[in-house]
Amino acid sequence: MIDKRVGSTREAVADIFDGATVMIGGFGEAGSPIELIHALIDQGAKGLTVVSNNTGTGLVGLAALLRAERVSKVICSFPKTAGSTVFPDLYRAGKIELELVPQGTLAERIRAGGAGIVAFYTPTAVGTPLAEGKESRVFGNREHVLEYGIRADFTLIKGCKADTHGNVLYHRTARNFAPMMATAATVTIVQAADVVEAGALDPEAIVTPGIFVDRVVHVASPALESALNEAGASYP
Amino acid sequence: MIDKRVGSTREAVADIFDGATVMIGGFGEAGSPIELIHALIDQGAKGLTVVSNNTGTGLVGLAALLRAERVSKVICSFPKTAGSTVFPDLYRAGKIELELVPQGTLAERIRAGGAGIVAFYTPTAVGTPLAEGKESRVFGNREHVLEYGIRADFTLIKGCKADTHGNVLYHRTARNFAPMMATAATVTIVQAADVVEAGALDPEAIVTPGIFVDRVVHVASPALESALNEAGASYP
Amino acid sequence: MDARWNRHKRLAQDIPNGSYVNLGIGIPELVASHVPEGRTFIYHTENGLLGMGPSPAAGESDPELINAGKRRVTMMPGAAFFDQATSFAMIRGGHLDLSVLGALQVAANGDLANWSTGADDAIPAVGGAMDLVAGVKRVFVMTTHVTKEGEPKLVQHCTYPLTGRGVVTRIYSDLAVIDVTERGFALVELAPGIAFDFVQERTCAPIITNHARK
Amino acid sequence: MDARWNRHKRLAQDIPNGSYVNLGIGIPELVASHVPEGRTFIYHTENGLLGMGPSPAAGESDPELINAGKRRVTMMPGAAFFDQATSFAMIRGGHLDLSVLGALQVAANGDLANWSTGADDAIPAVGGAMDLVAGVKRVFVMTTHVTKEGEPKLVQHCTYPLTGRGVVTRIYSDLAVIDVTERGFALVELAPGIAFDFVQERTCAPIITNHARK
Repeated sequence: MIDKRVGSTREAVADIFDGATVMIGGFGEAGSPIELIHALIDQGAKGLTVVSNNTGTGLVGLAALLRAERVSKVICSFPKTAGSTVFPDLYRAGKIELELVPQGTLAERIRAGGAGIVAFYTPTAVGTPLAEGKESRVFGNREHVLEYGIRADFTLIKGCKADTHGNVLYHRTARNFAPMMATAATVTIVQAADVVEAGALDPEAIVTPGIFVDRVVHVASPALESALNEAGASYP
Repeated sequence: MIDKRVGSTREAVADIFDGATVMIGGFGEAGSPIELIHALIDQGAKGLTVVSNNTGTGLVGLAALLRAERVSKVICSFPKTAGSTVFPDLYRAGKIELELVPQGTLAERIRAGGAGIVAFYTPTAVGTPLAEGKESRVFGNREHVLEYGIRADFTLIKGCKADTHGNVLYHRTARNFAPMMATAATVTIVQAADVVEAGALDPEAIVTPGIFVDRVVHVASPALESALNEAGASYP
Repeated sequence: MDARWNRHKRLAQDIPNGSYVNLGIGIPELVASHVPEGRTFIYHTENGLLGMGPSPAAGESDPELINAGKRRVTMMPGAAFFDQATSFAMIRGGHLDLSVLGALQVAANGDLANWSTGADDAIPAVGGAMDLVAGVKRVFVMTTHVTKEGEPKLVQHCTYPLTGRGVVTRIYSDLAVIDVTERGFALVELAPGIAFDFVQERTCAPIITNHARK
Repeated sequence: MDARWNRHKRLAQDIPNGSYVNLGIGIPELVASHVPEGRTFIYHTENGLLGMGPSPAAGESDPELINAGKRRVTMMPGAAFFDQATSFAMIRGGHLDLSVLGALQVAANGDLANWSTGADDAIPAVGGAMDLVAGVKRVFVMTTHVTKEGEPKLVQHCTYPLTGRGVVTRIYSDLAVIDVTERGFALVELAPGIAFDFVQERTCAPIITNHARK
């Protein structure tokens, strides 16, 4: 009998430690695991390195985690979405470190980390400031840059449906980074609006197989960043 | 209006040229696109390099292509399945070249070829004869070997369902190498038992998005290697 | 300038039927409104959707069906969702036929700068731009010919940080269509009512006019 | 030798509940018949299935639902299908808890040879063995202690081509359970009725007996 369910978001994130590297799914608000992020704010871990495509908007979710000054570094491709003020303010104040990575390289580095590929050569970013200081090499007359796999201690992602074995489905463009992030952390934590018994999902259609998932927590009606921001919410 | 259907397997493989590199899906008989392979035998192209996990059994499908002496080289992880006699005979007679690649490295090299990753470092095969002559490098106290992406001129794969845009679903363990091979060839040709209009497949469940597929041919009742071999069939 | 000519429409005419196209955030997105009669383009959005459709009707939007600009979109019949590794495999692996991007500067050698002015207080943010220019078969730039301040955007050498080296195929400005060739900028077409000298004066590199095109 | 002791059953006892396990083709597959009461193991087969079940009932087999040995299998509730890149991401990325493999030779330093005798007329074939030993957290070897010809399989140095260097965690033979430690082979347990000297005589490297295990 395998059952990866945990009773609450609080329980799910209880062991995230100071200084941990945490991958957080989402592209904009699509796929952002807001309830897990809020539980992490409550939990109090600090000095985190966060790997996420964006840095959140308004004063909720990822932006709220940054605003609480729990994050010392972000690894990110696009930290200045419209409506994003928390990160820019912290960055200009020198209170947060940024490792800027092209979006596709970020995705591939996370995938590599999860797949046991220590490093790879990509043509992306050659000749740009983001390749400066990196090892490069010419293959077939074209220059490539060496990029390294990334791994994390924890991954927080949002599925639309999960089963007790940890198999996960996503909703539309909420999928984005979650399938790779699920593979690249020591502990992968999924919040899902619907949690079903093993056997209820079509084995042909599963996006993240359960082997990559450690904990599943039921969040019946996940909040959306845009709705919270329109309501003027801030967390905590 | 986009419609990638072609009228016959013959038409689908008509432009495969002498000396082409051809990826062929399948793990054992599961996913082997027998009708496309037979059409390729009829078509007559020779001097082919075939990338496929196995080398076929009996005297049909992939084994028949080898037996017709159209293949000068195979890139393969396991060329000696039970019931495989054609490849061993050709190999011992020095009539075919073999590049033996560990199965996971083969999968990753094909994926890399399709994803624009020119090369990557993997721990697989370090210290074995399959790493001899390859560049290696230590990352984090562990030795890794540099492996290169593979690309092909053509890919032949078998889906269970495809739509007119080239989106493909597979049947169970027939999926195996097909999704990567679809990405790694200049021309990807899919045979499918069921071909439907665009819009009939669930966008969340598509395994191979149509961008990777060039031609779809309807093969209503695909043959299985085991059934053909039990019937004592040989091709042509 | 002839109001009937617009660069989005002009660009759309250069896209073959059945092309897989990624339209950059903002101005390039308008190309989707000018698809020539009888052609179908399939739109890719790098956050994980092939077969993107137009903006949703009022009340039918889904906050988790968005494009790379984080605006809500729809999907067309034949659409597929996928993760970021797959999405950028499409881009980096050369599967997309065309990327249409905006520009801060384009150099005569095809260098593109479109992600950062390099200003001290700027928040650096790159998204998928560097992946697109490195991987997509053809990169079209859609831009005004000069900045709001009147500074030329087509230059001999980019002064802003690069997005990619030698990546731009063709430029569609409000004044002209210009190819990037081995000999530098080459005129393809002037907007109606625009004189060549007017364009050359607003371009910081020579534009050749006798380039044989295929 | 006590017929009630068998190495499959013994090995199965060492697998924690909920483990993700890849059983090599042939003899290792028999472990699945000896799962201890109250435990569930999830079986991975590298050709693309997690949650593999036993052989199908007569008349219910699917030629495209097979395992890595190309034999027809079934699937359990919670199963998932995936492609080869994902399957080997599970393996290489360290997501599987255990791989059980056969062996031609195991050396005292954990080197494993199990894919080729290196004979001149052999058809080389490796499959996923090198990936499994490189990536899976623990590698158990299940083997007869000696070959049919009586040659020891546990040796000081492998003479056959290697599958991987220093990869074997523990060996389950018909005579004993033996760990691979920094000090070489270390006895964990003798099969009932088997004397230590009997095992040592059939092993081409010293077996220590005082190794403290966790």
